[in-house]
Amino acid sequence: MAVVEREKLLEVKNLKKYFPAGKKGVLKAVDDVSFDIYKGETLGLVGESGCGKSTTGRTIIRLYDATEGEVLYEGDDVHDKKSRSELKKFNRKMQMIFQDPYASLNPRMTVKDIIAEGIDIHGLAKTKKDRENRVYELLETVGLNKEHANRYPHEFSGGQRQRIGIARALAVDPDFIIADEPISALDVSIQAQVVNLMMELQKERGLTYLFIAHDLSMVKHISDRVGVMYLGNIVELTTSDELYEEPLHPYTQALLSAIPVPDPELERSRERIILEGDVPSPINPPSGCRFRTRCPHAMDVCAAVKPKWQEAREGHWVACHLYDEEAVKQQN
Amino acid sequence: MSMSERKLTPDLFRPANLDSNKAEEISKPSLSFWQDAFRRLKQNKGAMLGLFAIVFIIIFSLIAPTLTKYGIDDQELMRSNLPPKVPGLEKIEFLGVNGVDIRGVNQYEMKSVPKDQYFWFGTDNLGRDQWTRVWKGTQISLYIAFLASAIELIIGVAYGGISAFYGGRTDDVMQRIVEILYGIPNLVVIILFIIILDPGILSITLALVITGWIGMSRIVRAQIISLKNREFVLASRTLGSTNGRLISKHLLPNTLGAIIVTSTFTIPGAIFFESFLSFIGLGIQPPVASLGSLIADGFRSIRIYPHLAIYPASVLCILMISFNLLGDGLRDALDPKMRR
Amino acid sequence: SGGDKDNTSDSKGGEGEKATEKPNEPQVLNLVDSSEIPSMDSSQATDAVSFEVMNNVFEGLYRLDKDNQPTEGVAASHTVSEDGTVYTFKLNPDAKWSDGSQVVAKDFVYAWQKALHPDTLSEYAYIMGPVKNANAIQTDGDPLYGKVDQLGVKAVDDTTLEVTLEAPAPYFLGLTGFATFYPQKEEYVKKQGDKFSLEADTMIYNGPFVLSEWKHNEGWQYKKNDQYWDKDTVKLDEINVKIVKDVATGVNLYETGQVDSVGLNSEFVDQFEGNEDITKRGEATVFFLRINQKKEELKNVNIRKAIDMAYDKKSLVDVLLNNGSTPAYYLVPGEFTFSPEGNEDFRKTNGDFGKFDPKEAKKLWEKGLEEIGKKEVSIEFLNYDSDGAKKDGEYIKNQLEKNLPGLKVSIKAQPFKQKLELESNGEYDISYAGWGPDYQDPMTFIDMFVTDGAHNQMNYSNPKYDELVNNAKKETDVNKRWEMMLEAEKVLFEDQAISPIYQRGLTGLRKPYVKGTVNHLFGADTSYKWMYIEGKQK
Amino acid sequence: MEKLLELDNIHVSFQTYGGEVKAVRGVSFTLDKGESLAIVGESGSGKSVTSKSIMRLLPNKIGSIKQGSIKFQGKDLAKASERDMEKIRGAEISMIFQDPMTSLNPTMTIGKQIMEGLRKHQNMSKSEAKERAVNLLKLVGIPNPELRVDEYPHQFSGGMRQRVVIAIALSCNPKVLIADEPTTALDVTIQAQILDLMRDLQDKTGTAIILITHDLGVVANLAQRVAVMYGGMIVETGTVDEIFYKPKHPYTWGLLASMPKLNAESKELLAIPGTPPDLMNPPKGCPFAARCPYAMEVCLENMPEATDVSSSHKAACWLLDERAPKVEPPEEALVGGAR
Amino acid sequence: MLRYITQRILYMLLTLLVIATITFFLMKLLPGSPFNNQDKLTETQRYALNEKYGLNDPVPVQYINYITKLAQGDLGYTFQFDGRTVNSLIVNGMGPSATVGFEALLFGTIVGLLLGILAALRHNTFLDYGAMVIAVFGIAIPSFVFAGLLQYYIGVKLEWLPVAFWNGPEYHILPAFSLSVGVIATVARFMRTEMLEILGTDYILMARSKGVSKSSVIFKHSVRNSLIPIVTILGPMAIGLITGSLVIENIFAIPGIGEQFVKAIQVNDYPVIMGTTIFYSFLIVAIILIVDILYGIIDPRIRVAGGKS
Ligand SMILES: Nc1ncnc2c1ncn2[C@@H]1O[C@H](COP(=O)(O)OP(=O)(O)OP(=O)(O)O)[C@@H](O)[C@H]1O
Ligand SMILES: Nc1ncnc2c1ncn2[C@@H]1O[C@H](COP(=O)(O)OP(=O)(O)OP(=O)(O)O)[C@@H](O)[C@H]1O
Ligand SMILES: [Mg+2]
Ligand SMILES: [Mg+2]
Repeated sequence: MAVVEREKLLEVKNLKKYFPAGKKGVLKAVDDVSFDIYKGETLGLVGESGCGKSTTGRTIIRLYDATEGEVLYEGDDVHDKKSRSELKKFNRKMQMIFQDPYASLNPRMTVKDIIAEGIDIHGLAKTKKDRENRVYELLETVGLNKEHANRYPHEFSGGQRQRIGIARALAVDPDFIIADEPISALDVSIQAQVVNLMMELQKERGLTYLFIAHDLSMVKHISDRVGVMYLGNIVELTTSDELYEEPLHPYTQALLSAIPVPDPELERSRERIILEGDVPSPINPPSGCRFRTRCPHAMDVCAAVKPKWQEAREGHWVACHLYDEEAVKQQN
Repeated sequence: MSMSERKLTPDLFRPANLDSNKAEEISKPSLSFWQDAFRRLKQNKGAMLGLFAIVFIIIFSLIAPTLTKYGIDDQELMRSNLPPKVPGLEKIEFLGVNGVDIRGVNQYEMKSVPKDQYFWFGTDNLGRDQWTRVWKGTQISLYIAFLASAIELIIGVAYGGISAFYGGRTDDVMQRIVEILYGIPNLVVIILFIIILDPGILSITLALVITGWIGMSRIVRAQIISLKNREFVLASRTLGSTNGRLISKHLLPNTLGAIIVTSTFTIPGAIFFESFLSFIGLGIQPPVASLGSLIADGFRSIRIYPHLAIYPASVLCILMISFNLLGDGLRDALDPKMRR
Repeated sequence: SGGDKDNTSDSKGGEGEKATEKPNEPQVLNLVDSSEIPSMDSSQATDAVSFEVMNNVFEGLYRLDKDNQPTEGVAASHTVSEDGTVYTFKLNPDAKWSDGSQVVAKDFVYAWQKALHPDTLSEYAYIMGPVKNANAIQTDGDPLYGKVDQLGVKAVDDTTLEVTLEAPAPYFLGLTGFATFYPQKEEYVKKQGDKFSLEADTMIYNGPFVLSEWKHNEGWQYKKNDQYWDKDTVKLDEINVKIVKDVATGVNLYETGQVDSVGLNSEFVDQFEGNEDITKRGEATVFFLRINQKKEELKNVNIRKAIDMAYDKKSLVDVLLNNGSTPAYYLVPGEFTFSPEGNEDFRKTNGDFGKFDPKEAKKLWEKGLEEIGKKEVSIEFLNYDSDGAKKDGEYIKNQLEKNLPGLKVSIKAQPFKQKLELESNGEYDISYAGWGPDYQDPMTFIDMFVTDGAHNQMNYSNPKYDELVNNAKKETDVNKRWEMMLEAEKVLFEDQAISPIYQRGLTGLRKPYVKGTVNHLFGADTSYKWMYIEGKQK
Repeated sequence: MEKLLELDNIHVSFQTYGGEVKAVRGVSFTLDKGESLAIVGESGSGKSVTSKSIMRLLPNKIGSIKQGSIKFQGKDLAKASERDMEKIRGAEISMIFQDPMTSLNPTMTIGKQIMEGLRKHQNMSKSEAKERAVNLLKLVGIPNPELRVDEYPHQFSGGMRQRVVIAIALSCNPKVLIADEPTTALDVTIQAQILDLMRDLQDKTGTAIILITHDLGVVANLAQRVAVMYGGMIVETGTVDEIFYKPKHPYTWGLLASMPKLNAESKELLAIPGTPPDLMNPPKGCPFAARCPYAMEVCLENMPEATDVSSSHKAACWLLDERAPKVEPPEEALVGGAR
Repeated sequence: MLRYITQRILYMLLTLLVIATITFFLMKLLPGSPFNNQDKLTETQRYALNEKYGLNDPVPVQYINYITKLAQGDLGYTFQFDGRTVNSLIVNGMGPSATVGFEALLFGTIVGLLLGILAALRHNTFLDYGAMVIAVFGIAIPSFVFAGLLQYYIGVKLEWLPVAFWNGPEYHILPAFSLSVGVIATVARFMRTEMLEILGTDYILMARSKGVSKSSVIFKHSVRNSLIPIVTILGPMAIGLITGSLVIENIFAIPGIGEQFVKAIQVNDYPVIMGTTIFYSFLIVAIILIVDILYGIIDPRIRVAGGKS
């Protein structure tokens, strides 16, 4: 894969997002994260609950103001945007799909008004008729029909609602969509509907996705590259095939082995790496490498030094002392 | 095999022509949140009864005073303290509306009231028609209650909304203020306030509002805080919504249920409190009367002229019960927890 | 409250005389009162409740008997100088404080001086006015201000007290039964310091009873005083008084037999109509409308007269008050003072000044309006905020507006003290007011409205009236004085300075076994000294 | 094998303000001693309702077992008295719920909550019960159990709470453990811990498990037999291998096909179009017919009956009828491709 | 926890200071003066009296004086009763008021809880409706009406209980009961809603699946958890009972503080009005603090954090 030639759409550089927590404490939800997203690709982001996936996504789209670091969209820093019109322009380029299909649609609005919200805000329709037609088009695009336009969200099933959420995002013709666990609240048989739709849309419109999930198999299915997050850090980032075949970081390895596969035979024979304990609190994260408290290969250096974010192989980034020759040497 | 199978003809085993769109069809009629809530409300017999009683009392309090020829302050000491007498029903003894008082004396005869004069709820000690006064009093009580809850609504919603929406420092400061206000006994504040302003409809209303909005503001604040980070609000923000749009399209409509329910409970609270103020002599000033002042007045002579307290007290009770029933029903119908 | 049911027309008298030996049943009386005792310091007290309690546990030189005449108290006798200004009292050596010590002349000197001393100035100090220099001593800026030793009172020896008056005052003897004139034992008062008179056991008594228990805000209990010089007359052993503010509660207690006497308001009077326990008695308190001549329209005498004539006082009294009050068309109450010669009621001599006559009222009103060149007048009616007064106000407003076309009355009801404040600032047009006597003489009413007088808060002024009052005060001839007072009242009503409403009466319930009730027209309401229980146990 | 639990034609309905919800419509299955049976299916297909019916924990007055029997060791639980059920619950049959965050009483210490069942069913004294509670905590791998028995649920992490719930369920050595989505609310790494633990414990105690889940991966990991539910009915049952490798029902195919496989290359997932049936007005015929790509006219009108595929494998589908055209499962539904 | 409480107490003092200030200046706005008894005072006398109570000083000086005294716990002298301190009035009146209030609260809460629990357990049955009808009536009937009826029927007609006064335990029953009606109604309704909610939670299902008996489920699991929100409404209700009992005190001739307060307002007894207000505020703030602490005791989840969010 000729990664180098591809055009960067989004660069995230040393992004940090801290939340105030109780008296004087800070919760380091995202702590120094850097990665790029190329035009037209899907970047998957996985990790356990609370590791900062959503926060990363929301900070990128400026729902949260970054504590530190920058997010460059086509070279412009998103967090610099000051004027309303600049912000508005940016809002059209980047959109988001949310996790909970029940909570992400305003129960007091009709589907038509929900989908047309972006059209209204950005004045994309000249007339009422025009607005209506665009809504119908979008409904058809996501596999619903126009009779649904005047209904209320609670009349729809989860999958249908998620499609409405996608239509809402598509209404402003974005180039880049952040999908924050768009399928984890859905039934297995429905998940495929949404994933297929998303992939189809990508093909048709050349969309770029940041796809957040904790279900590694689905992420692998849809993503070109996958980043693995642990407690506010990205620990590994590479193409999905490579990640699956040759995971480098012990956490990725454990994560992969923990995912149950719908294949009894395989399950019976699989060697599992069972991690001890739970994810530590992001308020007082462990020093050095944050994974060291659960890592089967933890060394002394892991507690002392934070591992570097380095390209262990071409296009395969990892933050682990095991792949840092100096550190390993030191250890020995 | 089984019986049913025999009836199956092989031609049934052809692939069925299923319209792929059919699966997405929704057969039920479309219902907005409010329609749905109303449907739920309609199922609640108590709430409907309450609603009906409230509407009835409101309308009746407007019509009723016009049904007699007596004004609210038409005094005539010659006919003071007459028991109720209703044309037609006076013949039926046990109804107690035949002009005979509790001592068994026909006061109408004794005070030689003209034969054609009927006082449906009797008269008070100034000889004023109690029927007119009760219904006018109902108007006043309702007026106070609605006014109080309207003002409370405005202040409470604005305060809670601003506090929650802006959050952070603003919220901190505003909540500290609320805590201090909460520490002042509201009965005391209200009484002091009324003394300073002179008792009267307006000062009673203002007094009720002074501390009354705190509850509303807390509820609105809690609602807005939880809504503020709901995904549909975030979605709207990513689309570039202004704060105004967020508030008017997303936050307020979703808070409305809680607001309505709270109001339904403040209205009876205000009516009740006004009657309490009347009882300690700080209520509505005569000759205007409210249900509360009528009860307070009538209660003093309940043993000899029970009609003076019983009628306004009954209207008050019915109102209170109705608002409570309606409030309960609305809460069930509008509570998002009951949905899904 | 209370009265004598057998003598409803003539509220004096009782049947105490013959029952001298103690009846052999428990002599316990149970009563209610409407308020806590505000003060038990005789030189500080200002209110009816305090006066009543003190009247029964303390005693002045004289006390009022059942005919409201002075009878021996601490003083056994007295002499008056020829010019009527020097009184020499001989004290009864048996008069004792409850600690056993004798009540001596200097106890009076101490108490009277205390009431006038700037540091302990009594709110009722003006009542000492007749005593020489009393007014000067309490007036800031006067050369005598604060010099209490200049007061006209002297302890000649333990049992002789000499009092000098400014001018002859025929009513002075009666005044000595008033609380402010009670004695206080300096030694004891000083010993108790701050705590004096705050609790039942921080005071000593010299009256027929002692306070054996005083639970603040709940009630108090009297016990017979064993040290009292006239203890043989006193028959009650114990009186329990509880504070009950709600009339209905009082009635309920009465019905269950827990109290022996209770006052009624009009609603309950109806209820107990025909009940044999009901008692009615008249009082010397008159209620009237002040008409404030600060207001341009009210300066017109026809308008004032029209107002007085335009409302039906009789109906108000009969239907609304319904408590034995009588409509008043005068200032000095009936059955209160009698002419020095012929013993004729002041009231009877002067008669009524006015009547209810809506037609005449309307005529006068229209005439008045014409004179001031107005078609409409709106006035503010300042009222008390008590339930009864509110009702009366509503009625008067209604009547006035009905009978005087073009008149608009707005009622402003205020708590007692606020109302008084507004009144003294002249911030009202008409106001509902009442006046009770401080001593048994018409002057206590007549001198109220002199120009710039403290109680003339309605900007009334008539030189003729002022002159009559001033002359009467100086006049030594009691008959002339009487005439002047009669004349002054007439002038007042020619001007229609006020619009009298009614003379208050009280209605209550009293158990038939309570005998010997003695009520007074001023100062303390009731004396328990002569009361007893008879026939409760049968 | 010895039959422990036998459900026969269970129907469960709920009375709601909109009408009667027929949540379970004729479910039958058996559970043998020491066996683990997985129930999979769409959300709302009646999995939880079935399990709650076994425990007789349906909401009072609203939900009721309309017909059918639930034989547990010969006794019909559907007709047992509440008193009898109290003796069976926790002692003979116990249950684990989906969400460890909400299934522990927040105001009671962990220890007390474990001890409750012990004291009731095994008449233990306080100290005995506490000792056992500590042991149980140790068994499910809670560090420092002596200290942690006296802590409250909020002081535990999600994974630990789920372990506590398991400890409670196992405290009285029940014969049947019903686990209703025991890991859905947990992260994969924690899920792995819990699944490991459950398998371990089953080996040790020989408890029969009914595992309810919609995650086929979990099923493959833990179950011996599988029942697939759809629209309030069991559409297919069989051993794990039969269900995963030789599925017969189109819904099972769809389910398997819509799961992305880590090792497969296929680019598009096979989605099942449409939405599950409305249980207020369930279709007359096969509940899946409306979404089934192979639906025949017979499917719309007639309810298919469970047909034996093998001695252990049954499916309710008209495609198994000899008159039906032969169809092969789609390629995507074949687990492991080659097999 | 200790730090938390100290902090809260400091905060409480600040609140009280603000309240004292507000009341003080409100008082200055009131028309009228305490000294114009029957109008018989002369100007000089009035001046002398004002001087005696420090009312001739400029307002800021009066304010400083007042606050300084207040800091020492001295609320000044009442104008109504000669030589008596506001402190003694409050101490005197507080006893009966607090006693009736507390008894009403206790009785009301217990009965309310029982009714609420019963209604929830017998949800949608006759019992449920019956309990709720009682509750609604309890809210709908003004307490003074109720008190008057009780006094007449139970006290006068049946003579079962004393009509009025404050002597022994039997004298507490009617007033406490009249006051508790509102409490019963409110608590019952809250409890019912809460119980219904709690009974539907997973942990109740979990408890039942352990085979825990019905009564255990109710009393060990549901009631305690339902109590948490009840505690929050009990705070304000306790305040309401103490401050709001003036009517009841009046009717039953109880020497309480509420009645004194109303009287003080009518006669411009500023020190008593202020003193009582500040005292009430103190109670409220203290009760809020107690509620928060109680909250922590009942609900271990906030025990560590201290205070609710
Ligand atoms: N608005 C917020 N305020 C305070 N803390 C927050 C906020 N949002 C998230 N956090 C905290 O930041 C951390 C990361 O949260 P985030 O939602 O990004 O995790 P996630 O990886 O998306 O988890 P999940 O899979 O559960 O969605 C968590 O500990 C969370 O509690
Ligand atoms: N208390 C209830 N009242 C009304 N309907 C109910 C109730 N409980 C369950 N249902 C209905 O019964 C049906 C089956 O529900 P059930 O909980 O068994 O589904 P499930 O298979 O467990 O789904 P999930 O995977 O979402 O847990 C659903 O349609 C549901 O709406
Ligand atoms: Mg997230
Ligand atoms: Mg379920």
